[in-house]
Amino acid sequence: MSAGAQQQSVAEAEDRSAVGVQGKRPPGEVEVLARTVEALLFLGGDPLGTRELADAAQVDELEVAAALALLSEQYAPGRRGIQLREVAGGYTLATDPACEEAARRLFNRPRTATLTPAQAETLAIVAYLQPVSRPEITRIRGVSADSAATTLLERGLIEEAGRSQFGAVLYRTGTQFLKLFGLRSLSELPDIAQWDPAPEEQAELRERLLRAGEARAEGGPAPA
Amino acid sequence: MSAGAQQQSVAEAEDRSAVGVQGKRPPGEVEVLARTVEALLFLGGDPLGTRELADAAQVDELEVAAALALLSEQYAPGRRGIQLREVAGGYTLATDPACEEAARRLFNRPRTATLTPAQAETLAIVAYLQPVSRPEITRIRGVSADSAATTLLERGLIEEAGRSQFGAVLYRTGTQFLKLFGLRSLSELPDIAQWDPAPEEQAELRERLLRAGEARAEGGPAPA
Amino acid sequence: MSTVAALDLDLDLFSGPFDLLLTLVLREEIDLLELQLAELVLAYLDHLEARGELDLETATEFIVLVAALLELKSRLMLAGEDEEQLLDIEPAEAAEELLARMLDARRYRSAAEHLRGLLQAQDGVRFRSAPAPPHLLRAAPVPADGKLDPAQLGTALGRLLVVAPAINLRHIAIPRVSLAERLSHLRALLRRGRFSFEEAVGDADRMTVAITVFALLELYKRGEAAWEQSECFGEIHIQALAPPAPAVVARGAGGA
Repeated sequence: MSAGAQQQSVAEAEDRSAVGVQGKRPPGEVEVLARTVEALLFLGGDPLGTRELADAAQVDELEVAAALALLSEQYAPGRRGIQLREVAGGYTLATDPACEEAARRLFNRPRTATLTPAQAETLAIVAYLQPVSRPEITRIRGVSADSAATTLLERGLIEEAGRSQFGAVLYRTGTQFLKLFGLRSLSELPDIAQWDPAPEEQAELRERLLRAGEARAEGGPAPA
Repeated sequence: MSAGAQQQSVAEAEDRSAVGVQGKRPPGEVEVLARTVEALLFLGGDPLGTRELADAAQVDELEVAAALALLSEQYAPGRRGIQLREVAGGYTLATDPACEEAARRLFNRPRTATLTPAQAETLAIVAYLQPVSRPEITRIRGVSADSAATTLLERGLIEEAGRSQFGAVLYRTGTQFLKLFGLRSLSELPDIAQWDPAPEEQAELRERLLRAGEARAEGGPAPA
Repeated sequence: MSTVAALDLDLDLFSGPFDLLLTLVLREEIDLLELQLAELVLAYLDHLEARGELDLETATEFIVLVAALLELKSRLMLAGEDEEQLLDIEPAEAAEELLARMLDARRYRSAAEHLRGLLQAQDGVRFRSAPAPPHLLRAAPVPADGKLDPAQLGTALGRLLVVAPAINLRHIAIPRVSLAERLSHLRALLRRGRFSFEEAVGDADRMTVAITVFALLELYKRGEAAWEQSECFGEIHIQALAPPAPAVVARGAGGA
């Protein structure tokens, strides 16, 4: 086989997977279906069987098989960063193991240990009032703290401490809390007085926080 | 140009994006890096910036840019079921809208709930004025924005950004907003002044607000 | 011409078109403090009823204008040194403010339409939401000790202690009592233990008594309090369903 003929056959093989770009002929049905199957496999985390794919694309399983054959060529090992895999129960897209080192570095990159405003407020309430329930945190903040609390739980900064008599989950600071703030014990939490807008107030902290929160929820005057 | 020659040029064009399959020459560095970047984009849920990609792949940002250029060719619209999109200051993979019908059948749910007028207005105010508080949003809209803001928060379109001096929670838009609205950055939002009424219309409005009173001052009946 | 401008009003204080009212208020020929905005809203609702259709554009404009009046009114009721200054707004100035308000509302309504269009254009674009394989998610590295500053917690709590300035209600004839105020009153009593309804209201006026009953129902609904009444018109005893969690006072230097 001459070099020219070889290149021509390569061109033919390539042409099947690159239809529609050059605009020389409309993409065939298999190519269009392959794109749909590709999109479905991309979205679905779990493997999809030919039956499911056929139902979603409203074609028969034979057509899906042809589309999958085309895709498995496009996703042949070593060609892309993603591979088409046939696993128990169907097909799925997964990353090429050769790229996994980089993926590990991506997921385990050192994250800056900062708190969002909502997280800082939620954590401060838990630290100073523990144990404290989620509804109480919401009442003090005037807005829900659900997603902030979830993140703090995941990061080990707060943990559950049983339930209140009304069934609400109680929180206290978690194992990572003292470590991250460089404290030896909770008694080393700074005295709130220096940030207190009304240090002369005699009422206890919890009472005052709840009162301020309820005033906010009522809606103070709009800022001019 | 003969049919053969034309096909050959196609083969050459294709060859750039399909290196490594024929095994005729080892894949170049850009091609290898493009695979890694593709895998990272496939795994990472949020859009990834060139800096993050470069750190994970342990190359410099210029190399990542070259790999992304190659990928954007491979993922040119209409070519595959997946597209490479530049949103929220980074890159991400998403499905081609042409595959939406099938995706809807498979997952049995619409892609995203649309926005109600109240939610869209609240989102617009946050997008343009961020950081902005709930009372301020209410002031502009004339009606409460509480439930709209809560829904937008739950959907991750807006997020908390500290508190105003009056203690009201401030909001800003998040990555999810840019991602879902297909924006690269907030600067892609058109200038708010573009929706100002024409000067004549403004003059008419101003006139309206004082006219009736003037009429009364003259002692005549107010024009209807 | 907008129908809001021509809306004919017949209020206690004023009869004539809405725009005239607006102007008279701006020119301080009608005291905003004496104008019942609720009456104004009811008149508008009657007007809508009579027309049998809702013109969204006009309705929005009406709401924005009434809200602006409401805010002007509440600013008049605000106590403070700048009260004089607020009352001194020139009619032309106030008209400019109302105009600015209407323009703002229009801008953001148009921007909202634009955003809805953007979202519509993204219809069918789906992102992958499958989690990354666990073997790639090695346990996240534990950040080094002492990375976060405890002062961050103090400032956060300090901000939460800020109480928004209260609105002075002395201009309003009817004494007002809010549900939230009654709720915190009852909660404070609950923390001390069992108490009677009589103790909770003292010799307050009927409005306060009614709102207190409402607050009690709310606490019952939330599972915070229960009550009992042994006979008709008898004493009502209220108690917490659970003792409130022990309070922790602010830690003083050296740890309290």
